Amino acid sequence: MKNKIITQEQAAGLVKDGMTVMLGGYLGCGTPHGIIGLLVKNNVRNLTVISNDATYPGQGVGRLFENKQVERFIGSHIGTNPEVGRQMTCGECFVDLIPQGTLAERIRCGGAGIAGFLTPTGIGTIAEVGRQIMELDGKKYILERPLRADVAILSARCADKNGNLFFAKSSRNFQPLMATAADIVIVEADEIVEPGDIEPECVHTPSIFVDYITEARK
Amino acid sequence: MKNKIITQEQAAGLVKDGMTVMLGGYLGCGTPHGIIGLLVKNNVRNLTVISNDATYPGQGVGRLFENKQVERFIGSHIGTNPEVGRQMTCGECFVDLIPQGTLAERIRCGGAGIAGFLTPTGIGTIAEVGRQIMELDGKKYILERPLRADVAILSARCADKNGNLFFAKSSRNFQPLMATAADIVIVEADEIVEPGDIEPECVHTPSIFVDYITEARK
Amino acid sequence: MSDVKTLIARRVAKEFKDGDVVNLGIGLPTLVADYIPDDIDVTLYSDNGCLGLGGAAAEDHIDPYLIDAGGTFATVGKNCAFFDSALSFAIARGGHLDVCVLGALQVDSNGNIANWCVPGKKIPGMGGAMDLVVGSKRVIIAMEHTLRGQPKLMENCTLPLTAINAVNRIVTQMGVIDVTENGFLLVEYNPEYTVEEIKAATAAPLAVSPDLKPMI
Amino acid sequence: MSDVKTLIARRVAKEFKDGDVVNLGIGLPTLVADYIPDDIDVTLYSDNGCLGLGGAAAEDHIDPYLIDAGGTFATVGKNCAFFDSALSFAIARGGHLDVCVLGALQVDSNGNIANWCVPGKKIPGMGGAMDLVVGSKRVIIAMEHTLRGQPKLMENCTLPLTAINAVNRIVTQMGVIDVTENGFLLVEYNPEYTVEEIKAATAAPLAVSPDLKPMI
Repeated sequence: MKNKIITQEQAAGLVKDGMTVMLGGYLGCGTPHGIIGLLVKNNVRNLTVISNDATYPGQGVGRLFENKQVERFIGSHIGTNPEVGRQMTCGECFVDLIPQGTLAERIRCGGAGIAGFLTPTGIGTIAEVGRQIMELDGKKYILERPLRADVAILSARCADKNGNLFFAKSSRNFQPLMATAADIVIVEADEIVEPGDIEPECVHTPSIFVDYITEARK
Repeated sequence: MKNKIITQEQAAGLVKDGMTVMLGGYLGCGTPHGIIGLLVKNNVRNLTVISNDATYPGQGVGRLFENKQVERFIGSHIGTNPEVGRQMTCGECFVDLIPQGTLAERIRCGGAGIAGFLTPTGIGTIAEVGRQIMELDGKKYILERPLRADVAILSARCADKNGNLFFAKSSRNFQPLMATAADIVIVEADEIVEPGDIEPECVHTPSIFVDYITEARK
Repeated sequence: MSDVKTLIARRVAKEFKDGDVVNLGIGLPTLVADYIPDDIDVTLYSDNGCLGLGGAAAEDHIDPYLIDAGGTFATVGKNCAFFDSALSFAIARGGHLDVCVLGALQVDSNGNIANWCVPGKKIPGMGGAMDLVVGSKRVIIAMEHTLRGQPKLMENCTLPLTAINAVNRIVTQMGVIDVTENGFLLVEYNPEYTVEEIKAATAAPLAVSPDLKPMI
Repeated sequence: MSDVKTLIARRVAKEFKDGDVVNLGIGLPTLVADYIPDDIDVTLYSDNGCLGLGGAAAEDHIDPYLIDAGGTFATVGKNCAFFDSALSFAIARGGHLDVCVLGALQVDSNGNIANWCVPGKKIPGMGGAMDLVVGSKRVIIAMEHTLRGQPKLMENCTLPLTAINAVNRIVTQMGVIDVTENGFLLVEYNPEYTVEEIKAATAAPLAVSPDLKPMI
């Protein structure tokens, strides 16, 4: 099997100016903190970031905002990071807020070859804006379209050398979905283990979705 | 916590004439053989059965056909059971053949509150018949609708007493999806274990989806 | 002030039945967990992908892999399962939550709710609220009756909506109000207030149930 | 006859690159697994929810929880993972399979394929074939060139289709035929046959590549 293990610097080097990047994590839990630190250092610009939230000032996804690297943010929540609200209000960063379940499902569809889905979520709200509405059996639904990225950067508790992933507790969140929906998938693993060490029934993301593995710094 | 453990006879007794029943399994692997045997014994009639395939003569889902209990079958494959082909040809049983991925996704949507999805699968084939076709960005897709059932009957390697489920190897198949998409969910478990015995990260179906648990006969 | 929150949280906790699967929103609704009766089992759902969390972690027992939906470090409960965000919102949107308890900025007599945004002031994002409110079998709003003297129960919400026709019941420190086809209906009142006072604090018609009872 | 199948399976196995994720259909395509070169790693996908199965189980080592997509009792391979049918078809439909090898009843010069049904005779159902053929990056048909003397490479399929514009390459005992924008193109031939014989066994125009080579 092709060696997928690279350094954190090599991993961060795969992200170029203007790319669309999915970042795993929910309020910093399951966020690839090491690679994000190097993206700040590399100072890649004009990123479109897809992630559930903007975490907290000085942490995780938030650091990319502070360094003004994010041109557009697609997520469900920015309330924990005032700097992002400021950039949105000033027009420095375009923020596309969408319901969390719709965000998850759009990413899933992006990886599953599904061109759209009909959700009742957001009917009668601004989530309708710019969307096609369909009526079926007398009920209204929003037609939502898939989301994909150039690169997804994830944080896993364990990766085996082939790239099978295991996410601990609530750090799983959007990560198995993002693993399916990007052209390049990079995993920052807290531990790299031997093939077979993760039970085949307990693999959360099969190795075929993972392109590169890098070990998290302790 | 409410006691969910019942006998196989009580479990089978929940299925009434005319019901729509989802049955777990793929070619007999992950099929609730014990409860199906009792459905044959109880001779419930006019069932709509949703299951991937019709397995083999004398086995699993196949037994319900041999006893002429199936009025309508919704699945992806009947080729392994000639009796089903015969009943379809004679008009004794209505068989709705749909692509396996579409079947899986329709059941998933039935459990996820999604009213429809757009798939490229089946465009230009008889899978289009009776479906709405939508064109997006110059490509055609079939709008598929969710599937739900009155009862889902599953077979799990382990259930804990609260109803958290673990499916061994390839016996998982459609079962976690069906667990979300039926009004009553019954599990035939090869082993009933204590709460906590299944690692919380390795639970394939959380307990909230499971209404009743019965132990498989050895 | 904290007495008001306790009163509301205590009353909401009485809404649950044995076996219910419940979402408690951030803020006041989180307090409800402390008042769930011991004789019933309620499974708490967290939209970040957990069922059955066991409450906040002690400071010296923090597990960096485990937070609740509000970002607080949490613990594994006695009936716990973890899953991804797709299944998490299949649970929320798909009707698998028996009760969803949320705070609100405004609720109106059509059951419309606004709880995620104050334009020009605070736009934190809707997070999971829109899915939760649309999908849960029962939506209960736990909030103070007014905000700085301004009514929060309206004829029509003026803030951006979270969902339409979604709210079943509102619990405030003044009473319990159901949202019916004919608008707000007061079903329980806090004896510290008169019905007239409750009506005065409500910016929409408030019918009074013939079975009106003191708040339990 | 089994020599013919071996010839086809051997040739198809040369299509794979190191790291490919591959689906092998029931029947002839399954034989391809035996000829994958030792110096490349190929991960086999099974639509019943497995990656990396290790081949058929010995009769005295049957695990009732483990079958392959064709129902044969199977074994756990060295890079194995199990998942549900929703993820299984996210893999198939979502473009995560590098190569899908299937048999066919008919293939036509538009890349249309018919492989699931003979009306009035045999209607087994499409199983996972429609998703696999639509979603895989490359679709290779492994089949005998004719069936009882009747051509299977057609100008237009006459049997119910599995998918339109889906097939990239066809491998038969007579040669290797690509489906191009201009129809069938013979790129390799089996030296046991003349190009004229191959054309005669094909019910559609068959262009010949300027780089035509003997079958490798």
